Amino acid sequence: MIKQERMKVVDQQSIAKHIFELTVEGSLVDEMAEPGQFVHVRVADSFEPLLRRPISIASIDKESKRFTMIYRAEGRGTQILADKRAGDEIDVLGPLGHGFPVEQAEKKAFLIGGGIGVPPLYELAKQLNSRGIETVHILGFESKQAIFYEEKFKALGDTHIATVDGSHGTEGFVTHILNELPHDFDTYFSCGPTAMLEAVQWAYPQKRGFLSYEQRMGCGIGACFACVCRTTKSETDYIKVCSDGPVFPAGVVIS
Amino acid sequence: MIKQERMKVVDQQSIAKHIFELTVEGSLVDEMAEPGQFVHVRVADSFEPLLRRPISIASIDKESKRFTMIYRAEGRGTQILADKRAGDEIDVLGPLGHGFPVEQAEKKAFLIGGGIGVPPLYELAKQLNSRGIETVHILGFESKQAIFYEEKFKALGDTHIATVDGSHGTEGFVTHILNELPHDFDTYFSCGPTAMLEAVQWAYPQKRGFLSYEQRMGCGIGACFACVCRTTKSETDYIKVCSDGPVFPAGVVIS
Amino acid sequence: MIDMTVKIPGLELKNPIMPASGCFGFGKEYAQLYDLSQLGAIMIKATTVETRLGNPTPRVAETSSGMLNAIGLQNPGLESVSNSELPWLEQFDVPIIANVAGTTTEDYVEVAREISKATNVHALEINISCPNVKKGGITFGTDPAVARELTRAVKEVSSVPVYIKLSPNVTDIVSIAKAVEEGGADGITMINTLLGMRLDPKTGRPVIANITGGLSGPAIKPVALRMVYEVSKQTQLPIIGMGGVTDVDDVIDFLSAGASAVAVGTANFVNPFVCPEIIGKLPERLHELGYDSIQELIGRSHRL
Amino acid sequence: MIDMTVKIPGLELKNPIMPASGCFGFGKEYAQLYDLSQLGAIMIKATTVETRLGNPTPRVAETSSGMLNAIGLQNPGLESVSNSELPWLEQFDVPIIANVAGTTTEDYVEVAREISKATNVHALEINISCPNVKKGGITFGTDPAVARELTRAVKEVSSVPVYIKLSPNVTDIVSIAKAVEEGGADGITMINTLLGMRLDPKTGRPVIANITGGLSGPAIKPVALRMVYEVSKQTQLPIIGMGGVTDVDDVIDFLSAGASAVAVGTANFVNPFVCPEIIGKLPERLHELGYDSIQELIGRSHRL
Ligand SMILES: Cc1cc2nc3c(=O)[nH]c(=O)nc-3n(C[C@H](O)[C@H](O)[C@H](O)COP(=O)(O)OP(=O)(O)OC[C@H]3O[C@@H](n4cnc5c(N)ncnc54)[C@H](O)[C@@H]3O)c2cc1C
Ligand SMILES: Cc1cc2nc3c(=O)[nH]c(=O)nc-3n(C[C@H](O)[C@H](O)[C@H](O)COP(=O)(O)OP(=O)(O)OC[C@H]3O[C@@H](n4cnc5c(N)ncnc54)[C@H](O)[C@@H]3O)c2cc1C
Ligand SMILES: Cc1cc2nc3c(=O)[nH]c(=O)nc-3n(C[C@H](O)[C@H](O)[C@H](O)COP(=O)(O)O)c2cc1C
Ligand SMILES: Cc1cc2nc3c(=O)[nH]c(=O)nc-3n(C[C@H](O)[C@H](O)[C@H](O)COP(=O)(O)O)c2cc1C
Ligand code: FES
Ligand code: FES
Repeated sequence: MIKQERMKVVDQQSIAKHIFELTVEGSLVDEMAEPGQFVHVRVADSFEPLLRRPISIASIDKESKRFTMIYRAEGRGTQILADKRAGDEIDVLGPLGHGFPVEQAEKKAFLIGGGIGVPPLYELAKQLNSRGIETVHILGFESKQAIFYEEKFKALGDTHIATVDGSHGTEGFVTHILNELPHDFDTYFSCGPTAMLEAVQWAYPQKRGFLSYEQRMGCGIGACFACVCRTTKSETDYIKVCSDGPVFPAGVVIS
Repeated sequence: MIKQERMKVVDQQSIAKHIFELTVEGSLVDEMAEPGQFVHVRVADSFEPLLRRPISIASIDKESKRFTMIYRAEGRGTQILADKRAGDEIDVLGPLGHGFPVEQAEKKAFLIGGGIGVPPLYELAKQLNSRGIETVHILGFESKQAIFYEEKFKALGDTHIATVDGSHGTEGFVTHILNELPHDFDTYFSCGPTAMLEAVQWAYPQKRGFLSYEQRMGCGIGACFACVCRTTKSETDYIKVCSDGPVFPAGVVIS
Repeated sequence: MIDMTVKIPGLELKNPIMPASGCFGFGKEYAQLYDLSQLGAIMIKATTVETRLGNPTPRVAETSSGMLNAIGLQNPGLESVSNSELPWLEQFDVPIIANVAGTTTEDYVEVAREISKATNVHALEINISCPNVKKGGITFGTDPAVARELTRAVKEVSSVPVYIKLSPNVTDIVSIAKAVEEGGADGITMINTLLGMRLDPKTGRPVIANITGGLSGPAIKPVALRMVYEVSKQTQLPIIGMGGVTDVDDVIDFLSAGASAVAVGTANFVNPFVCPEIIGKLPERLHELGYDSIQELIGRSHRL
Repeated sequence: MIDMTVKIPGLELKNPIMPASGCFGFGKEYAQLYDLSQLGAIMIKATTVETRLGNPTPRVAETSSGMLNAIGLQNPGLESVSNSELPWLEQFDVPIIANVAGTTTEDYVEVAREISKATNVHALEINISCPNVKKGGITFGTDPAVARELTRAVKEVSSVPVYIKLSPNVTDIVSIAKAVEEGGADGITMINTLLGMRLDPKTGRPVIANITGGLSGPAIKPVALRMVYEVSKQTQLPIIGMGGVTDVDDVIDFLSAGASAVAVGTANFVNPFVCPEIIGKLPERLHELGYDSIQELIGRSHRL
């Protein structure tokens, strides 16, 4: 069920250039299930900034009723978020949307992420591993300074890193790595910039894949029609990223 | 000279019902001179709330480069101000306006204040006392819970308190006390609600008096014409409370 | 006991609070969060004759204390609204105000005729003011004569009272209000969004794909309040006021200015529970202010 | 080196930044804070034939990300401005844009004729859009024909180029812009404030003594930007843009939308150093964006 809760900030860390890891606690965590779902965060009690910010759930700890978000503090709202300290409260609406269908993977899955699309793949990797699925992580970042969670992913499976400037791992995009890897997986899951999602679908036309999309949002729950995309189904068909997604099977969304 | 400075919060205390005492530090204090001057405070870096809040200088400590404001946290801006803690910074513009002319008092002065008009009288009392002027303080508050600085004023001279609900001191308004006191002073200084200023002028038509006025402000420095009052001088004469005042001789301002 | 009820043409409201059109879909999403029967009414998303896909994305952008939207009247079309959305809403004890949009008078007439037959539709809100459609919409709301004729045409076919939703993007909103009054409108809803724009300073490109969008939220409240005040002073029509309402005191302001009821739009996105929260706080706030009923408060600013 | 200069009729600006009329008095107060010669220009407070006392107080009220004002054109009158304020400003190396207001065409003509003779007045800004005066002012700005004739009359007597300041409280701002273009205007300044209102929820009374006031500040920026974009697309006149500018990226936005220079109003109250701060930041920001001059940036949103 979707809840709105003033959650307690437990920890906030700067983990890479402009990247923060924020852990909060509250009973809303009881409602969380699928990796790839997101929350809609109100960063201040003021109406400036007005809108909530959609942030993916990066990892869930049901026992301690905590979950973690990883975000880039770039614009006005996320910068305010980055000022929160342990003990502060933030207003969280969630969990929202439909996440990655972990039950679709059979033996081995590719998890392909770019930049701030990487965070939801971490909870996904954890859940897949606990189901006995082997995960391979192909992660793209701007530069060495922007990389986060490399060790954490490595602990869960093979991890390949690409950086645009070549300062760490393969130089270029995740697709450069994909070209080198055997297609020995049954399912892929991907989250990142739209161009990356396009490239990944292009690379594996025969595979079962699931992609997480981004759109500017208003309500975050399906009521305002801000976040729609057309689909391949028909001329008049469309989906809402916030409530029908953000995760969709490959080949469905026209982005 | 008027300066704009991000000043450091040294201390914030709740000293009466909804009343806070805020001490800040910075080199802007070097510019402060007259009691009755005020500062224009920006309570947040956001543009919501947009405008600065005018707050009187309640006491000045040149040596430690600190000054104190006493304010009622009632509306949106002052409530945000009340959340500031030692170590935070606030944006202060000041000192602004013209204060009480301490040199006009000869031997004995009445200081008559109401509610949040009381704070500037404290620095005034200190300065008058240090010039060897005897000060009598007649202070009005809503109720016992709203009283502040009673002991501090007592330490500087005779102090009479009125409360509207009679929960402490004389029941009623400061004018009830004034009616009982001998007119054995040469100069009075007053700050408080407009109705009180009117009543005080009415009570002492023959005395030299100086009154501090309030008006809604835009710029706080004399440029926007938000805070004008007409004067008794002519049909077309007017003053600006922020830059010509807030303190004016009795009989000048039409409020 | 504080009397929270409001009676205006077609609507016996248990309280004066309702979500504004386009900010609440057809109720399904918010029904996951709370019981919609608490609401005074629901203004559903604009309905057009045909299914509409609306504008390309991005469709929303944030501004200081506000947001721009250019959804472009996306909706499943008259048939689907009549056969599926409205029947679904019947499970709640809440009157529906159907928002009607179109490109031609015939469009409006067709939607109004059909949708007003639904049992739970107690009033129509004729959206002559949507800034996000290229044809029709906007001119209907800016020319008094055109607005009057459209009102007449819709009144002729509607089975329920007709409220006209005014655009704030006009020189003289009172003249439009008077025109729709002449045309036979039963009430007015106001205001729709102000036409605005945001650019990306990095690229110079408009953030909204449609270039311009409608500005809503707290930023526009002063304009909305002024217009409600003017129109309520100069016409006899009941007004459902809106524009930047986020809390109970905003509702007090709109009622004081002359609105009989108040709609909440953008604030639903910030706090999805805003409508029931305001409804919960209203009786106590009225009591504090010394009023026993909503009715007493309506238009008090004109009586001072 | 980034070329910060802008050349528009009558004005050779060292940079495109100037304080907006009414938010900077006649410069004296801000001159205590910094050297006014840094500014691109100064738009001084509206000047009328006679001394004006303006409206009763309260004259300002805060709103979400904005403020309302109803100063009401208070100013010392033409004689005093000509004999005392303008000569005092001569000590600074900065062109003055004199804001001209009035109630009748004759008023405008008289002020324009006289004030345009001052050596440091390089342009006039004809305020046909002040929402806070009861007669005259507002209608001049809302009727294209009236605006055109006023422009003609003022052009005839002015010794310097004439900019007309447009009101945003109109259905079709482009039609007004085109009308003043026909009337011979040398440029446009826009926007003035949006008409708004605030009530005290405790009492239901308007906070502003004048009941309504003009809304300014960040809240109105989306509306201002949209209007500048539209007018710059449909007329040839240079535009000095304004409305909610608070930082360097706001300036970038207005230039991108088609303004040749940018005025800063309300933000001076929030940060009295805002103009020199923006001027300081502009060259670096231009450099970051890959531009060598202000000129290149102007209107880039239309060229995408
Ligand atoms: C389903 C979903 C999950 C996301 N998960 C993450 C995550 O885990 N970590 C992370 O860093 N980012 C994530 N994002 C992107 C994140 O929402 C934006 O980076 C953030 O909203 C930008 O806010 P701001 O205050 O920094 O920027 P501003 O420029 O102040 O934002 C202005 C407005 O634009 C919206 N906006 C700006 N950029 C984006 C964007 N890329 N996507 C959607 N809206 C945007 C904001 O929400 C806001 O409404 C996610 C987006 C979506 C849709
Ligand atoms: C020269 C001067 C000195 C002052 N000194 C003090 C002081 O020492 N201590 C103190 O508690 N108060 C003082 N005040 C009053 C103080 O400025 C207001 O209480 C405060 O601005 C209210 O802000 P808010 O955020 O609580 O209210 P809001 O309702 O959020 O204020 C909205 C707007 O109205 C203005 N406003 C509201 N009330 C007043 C008022 N009474 N006077 C002027 N503007 C107002 C605010 O500045 C703001 O622009 C002084 C006022 C003036 C003019
Ligand atoms: C995302 C969005 C969609 C809207 N869609 C409609 C609509 O379909 N029909 C309509 O009449 N008004 C529509 N509006 C306008 C609102 O109903 C309301 O008039 C306006 O937003 C002002 O109120 P607010 O400030 O409370 O949002 C929409 C507003 C928003 C923000
Ligand atoms: C207090 C105040 C006084 C103003 N006085 C005038 C004026 O005398 N003449 C005029 O043309 N505009 C006047 N304006 C309008 C501004 O020049 C400007 O057009 C408007 O405020 C929008 O810009 P901003 O959002 O940067 O303030 C005034 C604005 C304010 C806030
Ligand atoms: S954000 Fe409102 S429908 Fe998706
Ligand atoms: S507040 Fe601007 S002149 Fe006094």
